[in-house]
Amino acid sequence: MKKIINKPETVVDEMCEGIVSAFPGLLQLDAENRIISRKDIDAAKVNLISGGGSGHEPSHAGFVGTGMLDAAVCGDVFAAPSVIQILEAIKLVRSNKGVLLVVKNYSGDVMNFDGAAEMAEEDEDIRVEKVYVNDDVAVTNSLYTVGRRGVAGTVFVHKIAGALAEEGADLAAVKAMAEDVIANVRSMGVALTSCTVPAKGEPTFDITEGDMEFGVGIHGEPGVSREETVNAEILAKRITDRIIADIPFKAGDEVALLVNGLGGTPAMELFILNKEVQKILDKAGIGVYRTFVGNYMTSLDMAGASITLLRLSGEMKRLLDAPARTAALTI
Amino acid sequence: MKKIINKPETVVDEMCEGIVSAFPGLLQLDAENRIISRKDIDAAKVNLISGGGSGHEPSHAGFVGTGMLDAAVCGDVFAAPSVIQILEAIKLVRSNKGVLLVVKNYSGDVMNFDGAAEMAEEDEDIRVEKVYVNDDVAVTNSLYTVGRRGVAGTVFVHKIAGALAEEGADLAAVKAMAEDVIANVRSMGVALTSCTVPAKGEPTFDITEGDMEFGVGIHGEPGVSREETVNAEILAKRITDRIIADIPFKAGDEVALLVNGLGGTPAMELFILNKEVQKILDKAGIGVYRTFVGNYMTSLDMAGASITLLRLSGEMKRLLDAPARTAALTI
Amino acid sequence: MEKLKTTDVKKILDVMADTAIENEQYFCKLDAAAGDGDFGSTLAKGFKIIKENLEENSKYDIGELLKSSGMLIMKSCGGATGSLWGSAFRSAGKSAKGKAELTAVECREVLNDFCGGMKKVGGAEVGDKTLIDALDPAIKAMERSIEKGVKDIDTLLEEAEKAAADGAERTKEIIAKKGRATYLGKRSIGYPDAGAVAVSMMFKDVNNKLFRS
Amino acid sequence: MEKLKTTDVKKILDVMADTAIENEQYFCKLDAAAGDGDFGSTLAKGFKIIKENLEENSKYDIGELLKSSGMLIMKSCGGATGSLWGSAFRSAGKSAKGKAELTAVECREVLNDFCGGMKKVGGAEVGDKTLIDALDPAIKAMERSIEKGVKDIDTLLEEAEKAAADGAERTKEIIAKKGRATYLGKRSIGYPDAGAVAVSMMFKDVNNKLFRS
Ligand SMILES: Nc1ncnc2c1ncn2[C@@H]1O[C@H](COP(=O)(O)OP(=O)(O)O)[C@@H](O)[C@H]1O
Ligand SMILES: Nc1ncnc2c1ncn2[C@@H]1O[C@H](COP(=O)(O)OP(=O)(O)O)[C@@H](O)[C@H]1O
Ligand SMILES: [Mg+2]
Ligand SMILES: [Mg+2]
Ligand SMILES: [Mg+2]
Ligand SMILES: [Mg+2]
Repeated sequence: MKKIINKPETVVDEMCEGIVSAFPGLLQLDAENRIISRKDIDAAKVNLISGGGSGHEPSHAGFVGTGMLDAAVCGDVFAAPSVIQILEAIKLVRSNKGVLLVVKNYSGDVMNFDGAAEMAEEDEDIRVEKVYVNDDVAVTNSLYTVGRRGVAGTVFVHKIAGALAEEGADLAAVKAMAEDVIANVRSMGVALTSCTVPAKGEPTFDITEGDMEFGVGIHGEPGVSREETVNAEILAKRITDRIIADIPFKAGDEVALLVNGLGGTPAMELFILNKEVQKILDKAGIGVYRTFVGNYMTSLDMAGASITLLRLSGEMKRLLDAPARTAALTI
Repeated sequence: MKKIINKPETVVDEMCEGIVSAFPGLLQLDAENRIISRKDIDAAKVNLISGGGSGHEPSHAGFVGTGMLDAAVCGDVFAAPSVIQILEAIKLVRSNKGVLLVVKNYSGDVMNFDGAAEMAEEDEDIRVEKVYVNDDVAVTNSLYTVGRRGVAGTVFVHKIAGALAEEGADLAAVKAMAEDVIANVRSMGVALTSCTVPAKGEPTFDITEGDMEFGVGIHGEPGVSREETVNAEILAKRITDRIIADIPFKAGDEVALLVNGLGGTPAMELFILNKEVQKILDKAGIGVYRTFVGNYMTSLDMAGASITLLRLSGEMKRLLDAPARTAALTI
Repeated sequence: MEKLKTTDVKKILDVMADTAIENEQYFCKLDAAAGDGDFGSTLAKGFKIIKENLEENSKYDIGELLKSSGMLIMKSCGGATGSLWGSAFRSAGKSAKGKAELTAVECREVLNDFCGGMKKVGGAEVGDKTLIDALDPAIKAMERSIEKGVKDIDTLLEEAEKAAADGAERTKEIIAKKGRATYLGKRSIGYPDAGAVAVSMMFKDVNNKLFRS
Repeated sequence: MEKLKTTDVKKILDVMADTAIENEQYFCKLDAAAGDGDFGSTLAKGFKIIKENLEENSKYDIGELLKSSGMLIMKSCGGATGSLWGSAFRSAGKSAKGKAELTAVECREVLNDFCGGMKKVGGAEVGDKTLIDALDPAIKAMERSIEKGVKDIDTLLEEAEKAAADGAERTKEIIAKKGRATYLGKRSIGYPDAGAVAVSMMFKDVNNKLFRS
């Protein structure tokens, strides 16, 4: 394992410090509960909290700031934060208008966010709503009872619901918008290498030079199939076709596109992948309203990428373009 | 080699397309000469051109836009662009106020940019000035006759000189500001792994699990020494001390800090490194005015990082904070 | 043994903690095969804190002891594990509220509520390839023994251990329907569930170190 | 051979191109040892285009042929190589301006101006661990032969080849003072300079394929 860290046990705490010390004017840290929040918490607007396991940086702390999240709660690497951590975050950003939790749909995350929401409502009398992001089209097995998992599409929920909250909308409206985004966003990823969890010290899965994990998650869990590596054009086609078929996206739709790096893949490759995706969408008559290319939802040092499409309404376009001032995204 | 590409021969052309197609409102492409430029070229201001070998993305095309560069010229992977490419870029952004070339100090880059500047002045009658960025403190060998090389500090030149040009300053003033930044910026990097040049298909250098290349360049050229890997704290200390000693930076100085990833290192590690650097600067009484953490000047998929410090004047602070709208940096 | 005193429960928790701590890497490896490889770390983290707490708080009754263990897990552990085991311990704590000792029957009840706490939060049933596949059969086995008139806890736990081991072994053959292994679909076949193995090993270690000597 | 005609120069360029193209990977590897590993690719890219151009343009004299080769390199190749070889060919083109054939003496002059073009742009001298270390001694060797009265180009090139090979070999032992290998300091010792090896191999291949049969 080659990592710039001090020791595996403290990576999350030190990373939290590192994020906040880079943006001292914007962010503050509750170190005990690993909560990174806006310095200027506004109790007069709906406040958004997200979080989950660490290792997905810049998600979610990188999206805390004006027009996106109000707080991010950081779990251990790939493990949802605890009920108590989340509860403390809810208390921290409590607002007269209520709090919205943006949860990626994984058992661990759902259980802990639900538990915290329950306690916040019962014990603290805070209005809390939750949305569960489930944009990954990879897994379609019918045996599968917990629903799709949440991946890079989550960032669009932060951006669009966050912008609406910033404008002063009420909790019901912000939640409805978040759910609208969730209903219209789809993603899928591919890994060329495994990530290495610091505590484990070696790759989560073995993979040979000629293979890739297709439909991989963001926690180093293997994908839905192991396939031979293909070139960027074929890869883009395989992923994008699957995403397009899912909603389905249709000719005439306008979308936001996110070509997301999983941590170890450099910008050059993401831009090449973007070129291929744009070609496919163009051919399908799907208009790209705005494109994002970069590391938004990573899986530690994994080489690989995911593609996300969000079908946009007019209102969503407006909110996507609204100002945002965060560590990882400024608009 | 595991890369999301089509074929090694076309990576740069396809990447250029991929960048411009992601930002169609902001950027335009001269595909033949691999020039990425602002769509709204303004012949009434000093225009800035940078460029160099590809493989350093988002440098330099990612910094083309309002308040930074006006054009970026993309060479092959790790090879400076040709004289003719650069000449075409100069002609493209020609301006009444003149053109400034921001060149990283490498033999190949210097020769080609110089050659192009000469031709532009002689054959095209365009006023051209050049600055050579040489921020890397790694190599101090006295035998070394070509001067330091230019690395991540180049981004600060783009930002600060670009902001001044955007305000309408004249060529002499913009060049003087760029040189002022160059005189006050210092960097150094470390690699945990080699990068893999697509055309070569295998790592440029071999390196074992326990070793790192200290003082590495951004082209996969080996560093000044091979050392045992150390933890983030010691690594930060070793690099930062060397940078501080160089100008030297002193207690009371205010700096901009860039903790730069080399391509394969995820944000988590960069933030941990940042935490350590901040501690060291704090102890040395050096104030950090603004921090940047992320992939700004990469070396393909190399795992590793560099640290850059820029000693700021009041004017530089103002220009650093001035608006910028580019693919990779928005302020 | 016919009854468990508070000190016995403490010893049991201590052995469970050792199982979790000593097998951290092993449990991670099992989770990595079909999940994300962090189960061992989270479990060890929680039980380390429980273990520390055991020494500090000697005045608790069994109910408080279990409840406070649940609170500690809920605070320090995230992931599915934090929620599941936190809820389990808190349910068990409610079940043993105010008690300074447990009969064999009460022992099964507490364990049943422990399992109930997990089911409530996680919604898993037998066959979903989770730790329920080890825990539920173990409790059923205890129940059958009690119905046969068994009163000593040693025998009960002996039966529980066997059933848990069988249950854990059987998770190899099924497709996950809860937890991260779900996303693998059929690819989860062939690997046992990490949580079920951990439960089974805890029964074994408790018996070996506390009851079988 | 006492004179080189335009067609001979074309053949020489063609062989040089083959050397560059066939050894792309090898030259990259040499550059990787102390530089950044792209020398082979850039050189091959440039010479591929020169080679294509050879077929297309049959009406050039030697000067135009060399100059247009330089322009092609300058347009298509970047890196140190694009600038150095572009400048070299353009200087050589000036030197051979208007000529349809070259004597042995003119041949050395053209090569000397080729080398001068590189020196002008790159500023390197013998001992800096660059291709000058192969090229300069080769030209000196030709000069010595001419002083001794040698008139045939075969012998001249024979001497040049030997001197270039020795020069390239000697680059192993010196620390780079120009080019990317500079940054390695003492670590550049032990590896020959990629550019010098390429020059030396070009002499050898030209002799083997065109003069030594
Ligand atoms: N919904 C559930 N109900 C019961 N047990 C579960 C559930 N989901 C997961 N588990 C158990 O938890 C174990 C994984 O725990 P952990 O690694 O902490 O989860 P995650 O990494 O998904 O957050 C699994 O091996 C399984 O035994
Ligand atoms: N200033 C110089 N003068 C002469 N030759 C040089 C100079 N710099 C580099 N070279 C030669 O060029 C070769 C490297 O070329 P190339 O790989 O294209 O350069 P880079 O990658 O640095 O742009 C070296 O092996 C050396 O022979
Ligand atoms: Mg987990
Ligand atoms: Mg190069
Ligand atoms: Mg897990
Ligand atoms: Mg080179």
